Amino acid sequence: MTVARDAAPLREPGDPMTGPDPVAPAIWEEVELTEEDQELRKKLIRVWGDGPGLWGWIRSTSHASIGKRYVVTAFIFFLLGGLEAGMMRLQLSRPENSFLGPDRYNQIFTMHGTTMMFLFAVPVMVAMGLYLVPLMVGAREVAFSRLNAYGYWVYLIGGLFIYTQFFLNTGPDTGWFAYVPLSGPEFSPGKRVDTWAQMITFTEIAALAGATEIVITAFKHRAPGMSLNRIPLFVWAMITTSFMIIFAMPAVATGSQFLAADRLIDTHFFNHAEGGDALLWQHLFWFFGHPEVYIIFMPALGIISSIVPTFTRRPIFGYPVMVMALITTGFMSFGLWVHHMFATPIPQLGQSFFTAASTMIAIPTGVQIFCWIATIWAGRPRFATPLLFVLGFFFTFIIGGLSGVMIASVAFDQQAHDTYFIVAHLHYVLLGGAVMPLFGGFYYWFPKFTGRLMNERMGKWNFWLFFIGVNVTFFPMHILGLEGMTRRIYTYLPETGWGPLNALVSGGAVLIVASVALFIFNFFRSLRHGAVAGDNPWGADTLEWATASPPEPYVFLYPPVVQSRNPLWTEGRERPVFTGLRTDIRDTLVTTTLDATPDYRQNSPNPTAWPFIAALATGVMFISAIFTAWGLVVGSVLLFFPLVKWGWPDRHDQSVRYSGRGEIVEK
Amino acid sequence: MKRYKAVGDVSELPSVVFGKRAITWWGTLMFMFIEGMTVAVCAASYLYIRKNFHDWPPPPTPLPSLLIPTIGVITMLVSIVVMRRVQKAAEALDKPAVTTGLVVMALLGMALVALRFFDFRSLNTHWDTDAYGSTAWASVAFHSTLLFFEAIETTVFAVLALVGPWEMKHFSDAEDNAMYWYFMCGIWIPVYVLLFILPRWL
Amino acid sequence: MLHRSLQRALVVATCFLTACVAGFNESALRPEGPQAGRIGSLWWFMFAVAAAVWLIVNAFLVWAVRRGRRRDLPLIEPTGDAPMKRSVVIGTGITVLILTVFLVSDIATGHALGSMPRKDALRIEVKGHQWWWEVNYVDPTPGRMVTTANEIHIPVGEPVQIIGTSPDVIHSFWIPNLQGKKDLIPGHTTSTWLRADTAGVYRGQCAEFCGAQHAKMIALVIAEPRDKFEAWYNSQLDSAKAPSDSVTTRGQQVFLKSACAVCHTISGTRAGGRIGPVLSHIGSRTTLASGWLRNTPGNLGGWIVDPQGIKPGTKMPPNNIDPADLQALITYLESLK
Amino acid sequence: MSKIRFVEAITALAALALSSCEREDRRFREEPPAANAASTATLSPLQPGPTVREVKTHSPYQENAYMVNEGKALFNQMNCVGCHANGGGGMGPALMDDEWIYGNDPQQIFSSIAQGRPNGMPAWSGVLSNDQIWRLVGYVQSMSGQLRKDVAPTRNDDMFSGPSEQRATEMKPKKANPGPSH
Repeated sequence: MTVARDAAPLREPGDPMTGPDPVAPAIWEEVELTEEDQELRKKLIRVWGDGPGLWGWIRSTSHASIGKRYVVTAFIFFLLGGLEAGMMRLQLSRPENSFLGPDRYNQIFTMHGTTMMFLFAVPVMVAMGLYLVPLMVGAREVAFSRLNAYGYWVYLIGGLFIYTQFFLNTGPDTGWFAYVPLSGPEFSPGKRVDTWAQMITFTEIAALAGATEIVITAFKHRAPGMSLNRIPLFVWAMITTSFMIIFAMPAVATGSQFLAADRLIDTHFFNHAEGGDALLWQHLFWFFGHPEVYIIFMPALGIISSIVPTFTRRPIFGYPVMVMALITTGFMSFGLWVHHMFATPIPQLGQSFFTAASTMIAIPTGVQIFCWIATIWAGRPRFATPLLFVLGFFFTFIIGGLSGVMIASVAFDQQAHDTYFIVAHLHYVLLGGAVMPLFGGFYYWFPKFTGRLMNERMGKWNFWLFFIGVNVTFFPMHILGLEGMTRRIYTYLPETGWGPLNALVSGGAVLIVASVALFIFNFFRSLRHGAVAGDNPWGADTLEWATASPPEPYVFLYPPVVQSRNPLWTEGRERPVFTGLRTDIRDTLVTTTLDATPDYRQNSPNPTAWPFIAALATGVMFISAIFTAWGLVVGSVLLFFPLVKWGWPDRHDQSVRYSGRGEIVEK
Repeated sequence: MKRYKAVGDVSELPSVVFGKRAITWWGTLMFMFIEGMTVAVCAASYLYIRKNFHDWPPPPTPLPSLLIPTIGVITMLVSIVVMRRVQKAAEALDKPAVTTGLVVMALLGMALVALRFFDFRSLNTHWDTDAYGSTAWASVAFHSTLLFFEAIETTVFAVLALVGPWEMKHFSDAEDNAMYWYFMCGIWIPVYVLLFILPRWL
Repeated sequence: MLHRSLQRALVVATCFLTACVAGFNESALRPEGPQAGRIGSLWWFMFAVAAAVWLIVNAFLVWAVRRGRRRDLPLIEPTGDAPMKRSVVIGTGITVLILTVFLVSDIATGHALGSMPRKDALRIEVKGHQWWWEVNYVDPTPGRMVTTANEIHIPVGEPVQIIGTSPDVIHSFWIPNLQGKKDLIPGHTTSTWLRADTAGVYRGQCAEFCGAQHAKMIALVIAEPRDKFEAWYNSQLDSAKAPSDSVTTRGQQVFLKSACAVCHTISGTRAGGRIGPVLSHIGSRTTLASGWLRNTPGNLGGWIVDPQGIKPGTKMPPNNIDPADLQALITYLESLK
Repeated sequence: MSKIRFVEAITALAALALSSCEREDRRFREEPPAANAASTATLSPLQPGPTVREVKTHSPYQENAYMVNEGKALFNQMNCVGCHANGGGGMGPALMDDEWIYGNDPQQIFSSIAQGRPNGMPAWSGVLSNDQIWRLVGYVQSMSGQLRKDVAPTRNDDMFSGPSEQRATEMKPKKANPGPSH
């Protein structure tokens, strides 16, 4: 565990920070393993390691492997979604352009929205959570590791499915919101919308699986001593997000099944002539759709709350208020969905209620912003790339937040709704509010993921290109929207006067492309040539930095004990741990929900291919179901065996057996 | 260099616990939230559609029949009593009682699945008749997936108890299975009231 | 008034930014009616406050960052509380205050927008089709109902009620200079009010994605003085002009014999199709293809022959008409003033 | 052996993929196919002289879901419903059963629509383009379940009049039997 420490960018020669720190003298030091520790390490690697080769890769249920795969897959979808955005910008760069026809354009903008929301933003946040939450709470593994693997495979199959269909000209073309009746049976013949509806089912299952694991890992697998008021804010953000996923996603999953049924077996959920209602779809979709935005945004807040203390050298200011703000936002986000429907006939009183809720949700976010500024004010900021992205977040996200407060107004929204003003708003919120912190988080945790640091110089270029690109691309869209440019149009007349600004917008998009390209280059280069990071290159305070970079398969040699909110800053020269977990099986420690006192030992299951096979069966079931209802029956039968095998006791592991006479036999 | 300092030992902790100490209990709870939301969304859609009709059920659809669904509900209530005994037996680590109980529950589960097919018929409408039929069928259908899943899971547990390598943790799992069974039955009762009884007054 | 002049300056600035070609009146920032006016004021108010908030918050951020560059601060210390707590509480208080002011001004604006309805106002039913607007002027006397398409004439200075319906998918009716948008939803009837205070042609696009040609679904509102409006209205009540010479007679025959009459209506003739827009007075309209083309003989000919080239996916099929017939047909249609 | 299997599997997959391309294609601006279709149609194999071997002609849109759906829209817009109801028949013959008076071959259906038939079926060739008639042919085929399920249309947002074309069971056509039976 020797480390080239000079490479750590925070510790330039001559910097006062390299000197002894009176409060945390041992912040840069790593743990020296004794002979005994080395023995244990070897044993645990054998027990916790993924098997070798492709088969081992498929069987793996390790949260770190799955988490990394998840992040990379989501990032590939981000690139595809970006490619689609680029094609749209090319088409719109001048009036009456003929680069794309309406049919192609509509598929592309639908795929862009669908990809970014369902295949990138939510999965990437869940993936970050799945990788980091166990590390941050001091656990060796997520609560249900096989479910974790299953969730990833289902997500991958769903994503591959919709993209295969897209390349076969069967990409959905009715928008990521798929409003009926346009997406209904009469106006969308063929299988395009069915593909979309079923992709929803895939990604919902994956997100729900991820959310369940994150909640239970954070509730039950915390390190001893990590009582509720010591949980890192990122973990709080992921807990809140996961609960939002659990309560929001069923609405759209059910809605998309209604849509599929309308299209396949002649049900009438949305057929007004038989008593159905087009607005029912909008309610179901936005009851999910608005929390969805916060599902993407809240983990980003958690990332910021991780980066700010590390780079300002101060514990976050107002921790209890920050936690309350997250939880309040989570609750409130379920009371705003109707603000997407202000142009539909909704009773006046209802409108006022939803306006009030949509306006007031800005308060908890405002409080968090003030607390971060206070932390920065008290601290000593270091302008490494992660912090730059966070500062960029402030400048851009606040614009998006403020335009959000504006469009919470019913009156103003009736002008702005479904125009480029909204496009500007949502990209400011999602790119400024979620993607910038995500990039920051990526630079921040890259050393933990890979053991090497990303290049700082390129990181700064990456940031500035992105920052300028986002503003040049999206700020003019506010004006375009107010000047009457509606969303989702594939072309426009020169007389509208929208040409010059659209050209500028497309130019800005080029900067974003350059920035992302640079990021990819930096990623691959740093993977091989980056400076070796060591356990804790940034001198951060949370438990993930107490593991090796990248973490060993067993993650923590011993369950760590937490004595403060910033364990690595207060531990001194001795890292307190618990001993006594078994070394021959995948033993994990479960603690009580409130105080995190050790409660029992849970055996984490061994790697297995059954989740993968179950995911394949799930894929067969859902994909064939869009061609025939019998697909559901056949799929369920196919699914039965892998599911039973998945949960059936492992014959290699009979260490804890019941004798049959009311007593336990432990080997 | 730092070093590890052992401040406690966990080797004496149990490896199987019951109730909300267990992570499977929490897993079951999360699934209950998810499935509960799904059924709630179906019920909400049913009520939302109500405003588009003068009469409920819309003529000429007759009122839903009560006989079979009511038998189903009574069977569920009985099954809850049986399941309660399974749960107690599991907590007492009484393997023979758990086995018998699970076998009875598996049979009850299959009976409920069979009755469920007649529940659909008792709606006296079809999914493609009108939006009333669609939402009513959807509510029953989504709950049926819970019922099928739970019946199959209980059967698999019964088989495991009869032939499989029964481990300690399965007592805890059987207890969580009981909890999910209560939920599955408990959430059916409002659906039953909504679909089969309320149309008489709505 | 400072507020007004600032507003003017901003309008000029935005016009400059959009390189105002001045082709169309289509902007929420240049209101020509009371509703758009109220919303415009609300917007400028919120914009000003938001800009101030953005500047102040980021000024604090910059200050906080600069303070941290001081090297005399200890490396790691527990975050001190006292001064920051006060700032955060004050900041939160100001946030709540601003949001409440926004909320109140929104409700006030909403109230003002809702206070316009008048019983005897002109009522116009707008039906969104894929991808054109059917416009029916509702009149208690059946003989005085007027049906037209895509171009809505209204009298200046009078409130008009727009009743929105849709026979196919959801569309949204929006004339930015006059009023916010309202969705047209199958199975629902929606209503909105607008009033134009200046004569002029106001353009708006369908604002809810409605399929392949969502981009080419444009409505024009033509606001004109009462007398001009009356004249237009009465001319629309007349049957279509009968052909007056041999060319237009031939054009009419072509129309009636070919596929045109299956989908389009020309009053006073056998042509009674209800699938496409009514053409009884097509010559008096300024645009074709739901506002995408200027109404010129050349465009009309192109549209008849190759609608799928101009608006791929539109319901109108291509028509294989020989050149002389086509010429006659164009002349006939353009004569229907 | 396994190599051949592999090739077969790939070919099958490719065919599936291509069929989905065809199904989803939206050729808004295509030249009407088989422009002279009507004139070469054979009404029935029962003709003087040697028996004509039945050759199934290809309906250009029978694998294109969009065009078949457009045919359905035309079927309603042109008021075909007035006589044929929603396929159940009324003044005109039923279209969703297995009886084909003038033949079930796409070419024959085309002729029936284009040229009209005795006892009330008007000729549509002057009113509809060949392209539009072919769309109608595709739709008429779907009513008796002759098209693939993923191509046939589903219900409209209208009063429901029975299972949609996608759920129609395939009717094996009886031998064509021209005559004034109706």
